[in-house]
Amino acid sequence: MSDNTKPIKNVVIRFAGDSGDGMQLMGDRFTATTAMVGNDLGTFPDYPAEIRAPAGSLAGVSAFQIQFSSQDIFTPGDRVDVLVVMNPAALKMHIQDLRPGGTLIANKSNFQKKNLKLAGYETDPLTDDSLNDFMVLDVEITELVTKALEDMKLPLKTVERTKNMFALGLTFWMYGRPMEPTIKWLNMKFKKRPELVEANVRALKAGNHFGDISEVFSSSYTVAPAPLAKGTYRNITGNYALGLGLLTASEKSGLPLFFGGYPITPASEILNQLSLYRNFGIRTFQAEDEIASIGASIGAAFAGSLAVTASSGPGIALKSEAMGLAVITELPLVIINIQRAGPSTGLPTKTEQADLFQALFGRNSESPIPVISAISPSDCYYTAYEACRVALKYMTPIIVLSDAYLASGSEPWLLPNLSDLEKIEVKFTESNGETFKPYLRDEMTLARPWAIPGTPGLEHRIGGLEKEDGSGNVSYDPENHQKMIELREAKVAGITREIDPTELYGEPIGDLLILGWGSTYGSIRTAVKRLQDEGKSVSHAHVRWVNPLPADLGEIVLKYQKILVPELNRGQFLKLIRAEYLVDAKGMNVVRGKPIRSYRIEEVANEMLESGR
Amino acid sequence: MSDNTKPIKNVVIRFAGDSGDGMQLMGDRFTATTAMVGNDLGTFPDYPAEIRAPAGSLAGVSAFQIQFSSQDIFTPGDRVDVLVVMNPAALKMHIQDLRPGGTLIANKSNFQKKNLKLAGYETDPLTDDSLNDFMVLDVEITELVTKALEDMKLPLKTVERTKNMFALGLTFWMYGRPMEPTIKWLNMKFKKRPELVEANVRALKAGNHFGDISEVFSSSYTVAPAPLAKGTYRNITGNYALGLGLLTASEKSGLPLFFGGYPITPASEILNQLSLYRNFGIRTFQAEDEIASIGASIGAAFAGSLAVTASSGPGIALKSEAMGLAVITELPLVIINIQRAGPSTGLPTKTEQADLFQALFGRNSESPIPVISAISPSDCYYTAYEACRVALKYMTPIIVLSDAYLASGSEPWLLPNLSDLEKIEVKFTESNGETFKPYLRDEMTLARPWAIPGTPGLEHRIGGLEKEDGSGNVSYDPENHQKMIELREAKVAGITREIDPTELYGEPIGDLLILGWGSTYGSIRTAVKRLQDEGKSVSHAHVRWVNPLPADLGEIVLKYQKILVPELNRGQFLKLIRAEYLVDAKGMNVVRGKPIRSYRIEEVANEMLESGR
Amino acid sequence: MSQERGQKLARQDFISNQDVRWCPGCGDYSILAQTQKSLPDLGIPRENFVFISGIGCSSRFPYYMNTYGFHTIHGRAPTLASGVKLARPDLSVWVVTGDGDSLSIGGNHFIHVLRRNIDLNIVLFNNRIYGLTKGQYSPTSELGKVTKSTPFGSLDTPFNPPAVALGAQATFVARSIDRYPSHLQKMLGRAHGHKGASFLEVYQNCLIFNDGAFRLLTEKETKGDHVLELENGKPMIFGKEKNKGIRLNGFKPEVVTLDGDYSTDDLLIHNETDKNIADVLTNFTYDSEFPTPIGVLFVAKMSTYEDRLDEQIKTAKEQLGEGNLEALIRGADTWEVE
Amino acid sequence: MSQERGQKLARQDFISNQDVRWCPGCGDYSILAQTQKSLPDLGIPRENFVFISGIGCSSRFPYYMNTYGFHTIHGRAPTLASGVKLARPDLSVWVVTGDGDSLSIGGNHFIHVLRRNIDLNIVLFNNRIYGLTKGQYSPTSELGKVTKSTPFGSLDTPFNPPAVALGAQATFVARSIDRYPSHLQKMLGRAHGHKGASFLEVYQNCLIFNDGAFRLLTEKETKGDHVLELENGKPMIFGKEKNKGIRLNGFKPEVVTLDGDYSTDDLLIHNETDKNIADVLTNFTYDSEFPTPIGVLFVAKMSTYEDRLDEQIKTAKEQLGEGNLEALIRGADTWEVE
Ligand SMILES: Cc1ncc(C[n+]2csc(CCOP(=O)(O)OP(=O)(O)O)c2C)c(N)n1
Ligand SMILES: Cc1ncc(C[n+]2csc(CCOP(=O)(O)OP(=O)(O)O)c2C)c(N)n1
Ligand code: SF4
Ligand code: SF4
Ligand SMILES: [Mg+2]
Ligand SMILES: [Mg+2]
Repeated sequence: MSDNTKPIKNVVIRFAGDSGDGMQLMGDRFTATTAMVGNDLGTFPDYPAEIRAPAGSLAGVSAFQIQFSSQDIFTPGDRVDVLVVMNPAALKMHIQDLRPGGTLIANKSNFQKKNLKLAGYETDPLTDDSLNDFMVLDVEITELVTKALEDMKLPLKTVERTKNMFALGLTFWMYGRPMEPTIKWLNMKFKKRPELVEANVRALKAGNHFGDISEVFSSSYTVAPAPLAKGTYRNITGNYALGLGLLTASEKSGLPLFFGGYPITPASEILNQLSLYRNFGIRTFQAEDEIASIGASIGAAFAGSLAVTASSGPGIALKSEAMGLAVITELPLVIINIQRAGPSTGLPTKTEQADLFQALFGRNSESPIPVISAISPSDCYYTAYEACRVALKYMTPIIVLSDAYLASGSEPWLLPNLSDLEKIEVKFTESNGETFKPYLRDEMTLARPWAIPGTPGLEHRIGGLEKEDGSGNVSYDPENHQKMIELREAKVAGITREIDPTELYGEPIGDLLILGWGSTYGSIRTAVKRLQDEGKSVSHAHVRWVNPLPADLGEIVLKYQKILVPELNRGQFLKLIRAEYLVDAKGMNVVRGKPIRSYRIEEVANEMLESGR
Repeated sequence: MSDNTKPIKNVVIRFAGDSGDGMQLMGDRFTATTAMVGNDLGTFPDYPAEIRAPAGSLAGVSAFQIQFSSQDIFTPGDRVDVLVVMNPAALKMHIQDLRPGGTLIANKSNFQKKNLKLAGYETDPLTDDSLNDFMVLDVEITELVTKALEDMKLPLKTVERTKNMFALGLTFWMYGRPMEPTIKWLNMKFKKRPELVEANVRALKAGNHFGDISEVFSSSYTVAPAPLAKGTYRNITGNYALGLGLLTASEKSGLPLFFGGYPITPASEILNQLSLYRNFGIRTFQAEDEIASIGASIGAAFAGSLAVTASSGPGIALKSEAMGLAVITELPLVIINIQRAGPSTGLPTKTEQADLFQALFGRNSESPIPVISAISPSDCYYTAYEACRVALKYMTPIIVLSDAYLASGSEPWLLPNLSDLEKIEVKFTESNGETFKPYLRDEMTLARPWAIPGTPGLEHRIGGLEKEDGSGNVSYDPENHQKMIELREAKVAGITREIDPTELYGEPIGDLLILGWGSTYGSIRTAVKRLQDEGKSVSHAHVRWVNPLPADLGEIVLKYQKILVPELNRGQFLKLIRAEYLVDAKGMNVVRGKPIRSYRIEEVANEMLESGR
Repeated sequence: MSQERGQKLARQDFISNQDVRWCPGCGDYSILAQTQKSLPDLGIPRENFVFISGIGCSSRFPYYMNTYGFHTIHGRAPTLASGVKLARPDLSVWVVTGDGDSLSIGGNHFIHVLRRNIDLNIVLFNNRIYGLTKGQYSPTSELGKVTKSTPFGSLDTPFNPPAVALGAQATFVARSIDRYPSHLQKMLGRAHGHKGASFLEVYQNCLIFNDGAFRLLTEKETKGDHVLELENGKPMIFGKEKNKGIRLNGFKPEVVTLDGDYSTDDLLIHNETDKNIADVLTNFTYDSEFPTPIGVLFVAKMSTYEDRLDEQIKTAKEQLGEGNLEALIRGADTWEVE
Repeated sequence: MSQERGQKLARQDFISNQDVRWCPGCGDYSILAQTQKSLPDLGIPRENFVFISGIGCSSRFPYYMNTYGFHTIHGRAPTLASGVKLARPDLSVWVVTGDGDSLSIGGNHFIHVLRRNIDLNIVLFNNRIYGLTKGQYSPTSELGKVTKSTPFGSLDTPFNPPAVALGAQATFVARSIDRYPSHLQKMLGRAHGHKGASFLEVYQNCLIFNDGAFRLLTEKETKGDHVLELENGKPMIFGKEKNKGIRLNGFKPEVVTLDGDYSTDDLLIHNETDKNIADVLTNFTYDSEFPTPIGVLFVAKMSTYEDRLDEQIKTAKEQLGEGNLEALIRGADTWEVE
């Protein structure tokens, strides 16, 4: 390793290559190592909708981005400092995100005619001066690994597959990262194939040495550990955290978890993950479709399970009729929507926050359901837990909103202390000898009793027809209908009492409030931090609960001259805020299938601050 | 007929009895006669969800209300002047709507112990003084018809079935209505069963004579013809008008009508009606479910039909995924929702306007669909026609909102002059030899071309994945996605150019604006008329288009001190108005499964006018 | 499962306090009565019964049963019932559904629940019409049926419910008729007794919208010649005078008269467990020249989904140990910040 | 229908300008190629072909065909195709679907479209896995299948697609294999030739998530003994050395060797129109001891839904006269206001 190293605060690297090039794996390894050296970090994979599009094609490009820092950070970053591309298609798809002056590392071996043509290049960009804005390092990676493994007599394909390790070794060198964890991991992964361990380790080291000996880099960099809170950390993605949150709620409530699912990107992983937990007694059920999966979940809830179903927008649409049934029967049910870009099938692997209105209003008639959103990958854990807790306490279906970005993005997570989590108390009703009234309510929460089949003396019938208050018998009485509609509404509105006071980042009075919900948290926080550093009077408020809204939000929004609501949709939360508080909030509405970029938020905020009113 | 008759402006009668008592038929006949004597009128049937609940039970009560007038009226009325009840259950269910001093006609023969008990009466209300507020006329109808038909030797059941004709004859007498039309109709209906004609005519006349000879009524009344516009009229219900509107659009556009349906109350009648029109070449298709019915309709639209699908709230929920497909493929499709009270199965035969948000937002992601609502039974005709016209002109799915009240309510309808209807021009694209671009747009409407299978040279593929602007090829490009989302939004927003300036009933500036949409039109208009008569500064604006909103609405709402938005939901339109125009409009939110009562609107309006600000 | 509390239950115990709201004379009344009569004999505590229905006249059924009940949404009863049974395999779960509910909108759930062989008892009230929506044709209505939505006659070939069920790998298929009370009770008992998904089709008369749909099977004069009551191990005899039978001619079934030419020995012997016989019997539809078979058409032994699931959980716990949440949350790669 | 414009079409005419995006080596490529090769022979102008699919790897198919196409939503292709065909019976409408698309979420539409006998050609790419969502088990995966969503093995008995189809009154049921190009072409032609709903199951290899699912049928060494190629009117012979056959023992099929004991004459003769033979053949699944039949399992003559609809419209016009809108709007009861 060169001893000419410079300290640096913050780096964004993106790896991009063919789906077959192992970019996700490379990203994972870089992330694991980065976490271990104590940086704060955020990651975001970006893969194509096709399983494995033809090699070298634009459609087949897969990418992984990581930001790491010696400071507290909130996103995988917007503008890329270092872009590693394994072929021309990857260059074509990603070069526009590399900041001027940024470093481009390209696998020159793959820039032959055929691949250039597949990517739509007429001339070789590595030689035609079109990349003058960047620091370009073109490396014959294929040749270099071939040489490194020459004596091993491995099949060509196997040799080719080690290219990502070479690139990884090179980036490790650039930031002074240790190779040992990766070597250890390779030994585990290929336990039964020592020749693959050997090949990959050699490639890794070759890349690392290449950094050292090549003249191109005048220096490597160090990114010091970030001042994170004390404790044990792991790196975690949003979907995985969500699964753990559900499992935790099951353990803490003592209720068996029933998960009714049907595969759909980007929610499938939750089904995949939970089905691994058979030894926890988890019952996952891959149903014939989304309707069956929510139907089975409602049935399981009726029977006394902690019932959960998950999907993405189009699948949630299919569940909407059954959600109404859960509303009127007032059963606890957690409905998770990992949002993706639409409309219709849309861009199934891309992110968006545009199912907010669907969550709030996507059912016939007045069907109030509480809606909670996760704000970061690790927050998915707490959001899932909180959703279970509230659903059980209030006897209500609840919707959890996450999205493709949170689902596969990752960040370091300070492991929770399970005993610190708020308790979940569940009591099934038992007979007191009197006629059972399934719609008598708890005075505070307005929850109805949970009386599960198998309990003697509580035999009763529920269903989708309007119920008489108290008895739960079918009722067509006009006044009763009005009353029940208001009761269901009041029950959900009462959940405000579960919501912590809104945290304000910045002064409680000021020129501009940037107000967000869900996954834009990191981008907004990054932007606001920078704006505040520049001395601007800007604050950030972020809600996790979209329904009900926090009780204090109405007062907060009135304290600022202007309000900006950035969202990955066309202004849905914005409309709520305007209707609720009659404030002339402005939207920033980005629907590019990608997380919102914090520098764009800065730009818009600055424009608003400058423009008179 | 007594010659002691008094003129009177306005009457509301309600007939109520067992489902088996023929109340709907009686209502129909009264309506037909009333129409022919030239009154303006409005009717509203109210029947139970059960097909035929046990005789005498509360659940089995069926009712029919009619308001008729020598003036222009807009609803079937709120407070009942004359209530005819055939049994105790009917009395129990409806007495609270009879105005103090109103007339109650009861079939005393049915007030025996058993029926009283079924209705939950401990003592006989006809004799226990509990009806002192009303003018009670108890008639032994069963005995009277038995006597009238004595010599015919008919089975008891047949005799019993003529009770409604007796009651009809009596009410005819009260308002000096002719019996001939009914006699003619009976002759037609029972062409092959002369003994039934005879029996019913006798019962009708017996009732009529009873009015004449009994001492109870000191006088009968006349309601003079209303000053309606010149022309030919018929009486029509909303659902039937809707069917005719669709058929008219098919004829005027020259496109074959394809209707994909699945039965559901209160939308089934549209399927039933259109399937009668085989000789018009109409293709109705009763699919296996709502998803299949919209799927088939989208297919038919792709193939060049005028495609329509209809359902009610729960069925619309099931269609929501496919609606997204219609949005992204930009095919013309008319989606009709005859709203009913919810949530879930709710009160399936009762009315509500609570699917507005479902119509606007009940899909994943940003899926803008124009929404038009019908404001009266006869307006359903024009609304259906307009929806077809706009869907075809803009190449877009469109949602038509009606509801259970409009569906089965009726009013006189001035027959349309077909040549006055706005033209529908449809042009299928043909090949010009160049590569066909299915997403090139018309500059004004932003509509894409309609290129139907079977056209040489236009072979192309569409689908649910995001499309490239112009070519329509699948595109994952972030900027293209943003652009397409904005284009789809702009296309729908552009439909404002099809909307007539908002008609204001009252002064354009004032203390209070009552703003409504859809089926509340009549109730609001009635209330506002009375308020204006009292000299109050109140105006009425009513929108048919909910998306987009009329371009002039923003200016209108600013001209009033206060705004009241009455709706049969918990404030959905209200929320839109508040978000859109930032005005502190107030809601009046009635969810009783019945039309809103105009006197309640008056009360709320007066409260608002009186309260300071 | 056995009766856990003292005294034996009676029919009365299964009658709920809700007024029954079917049309007077509807066939549903009999099915309700037979069910209420049968349940006490099953030896299961009342609180362990759950009746789950979709939407339709027939689907109002749970309201009238004094057990746990769920009147769900159109077509989806099998999904809710699956959830109940998978969560609580100890309960006796019944699905009550109509021909529209189960075979039109609910067709997919119907075939999937059969395929999975979840231990539910599915009772389909087949009146060959949509009752609750006032008389449109259903997927079991005969071709050319004139109804509210098909004034010129329907255009689709009907489903044959047992054929659909067998095509979907059903392990128990039976049929009965509303007007055959003791047969119906027997079949309800058989359905319950079968471990796995049981499918019982009950012909039911809707006297308002499709009166007499099964007249031939219920009227005194015709029923003898039109009903074939199956009994396992017995030859297939029917007829007013018990003088007709079913014989196989190669693959082809035919109706023969037991005169000189044919005797009982020539007749096909019913074997409930023979899939081929079941296939033959399903082709005897009400609209065909054959008598309509009632009784158990087919039954097969097969483990249930919920047992396989329980087994899998047990094995996982044995092999991996009871799940440890703390360890799982830690995962493999952690680091400390001091 | 016949070629309306001058020159005969060629395979090239059916290749669209879109890059094919399946995994290199996916069985879908062959099905695409065989389809593009078969269509020119059908004598239909290119603009009259419509390919409609759901969602899945297989459902990307229409993008690659230079015809009209519609890539719809998951499971719903049969519904859109029904709408197209009912609106325009002159078009040749094809449904392309996967095992998940058609038999999981789309199961209900699948059985209903078969029952109605709308003249569609349904080609089901059965790879016994969910490809596009990255490897969960499907309703055709074998019991105990280890996949992403069933790490301890799946718990459900699979559907047998031809059995489901026959249970739903299908009038044409056939099977082929991605790796049998000429057989596949022949079957595509037969499916097209059948007037009514045709169901063609094509075994397709997903080399990423379920590689070798049909290995026994496609590998040189094994395929002879494991594939039974059906030919109408011919005895059921198979085997590497063409020395095995299927014989019926009463109702029960058995595999026999054509040595001294049995000769060709003892074998079952395939008769496409015999429903009983079809029932027997559907029980020969890939997971059973029998060879897998490919070819046309069953075909029946039956009028189509759209023909019945057209007929009904024609009759209504004849009997009631062409509809008169003005008269209809007037109705029976009108009155004048002067
Ligand atoms: C999603 C949805 N679609 C349609 C309906 C309307 N609907 C209620 S019952 C029914 C059909 C009932 O027929 P069947 O299952 O045969 O029951 P039956 O009334 O004949 O007993 C329909 C279409 C509904 N309630 N929900
Ligand atoms: C409503 C909905 N649910 C789920 C999905 C996710 N999904 C896409 S394809 C697929 C399964 C595809 O399997 P199959 O039909 O066998 O096709 P293959 O990819 O194997 O060809 C699923 C579940 C979706 N797109 N839409
Ligand atoms: S409509 Fe028919 S099925 Fe429904 S309750 Fe009445 S008779 Fe029974
Ligand atoms: S995942 Fe499987 S089915 Fe899909 S394209 Fe790849 S090989 Fe084919
Ligand atoms: Mg039915
Ligand atoms: Mg598949």
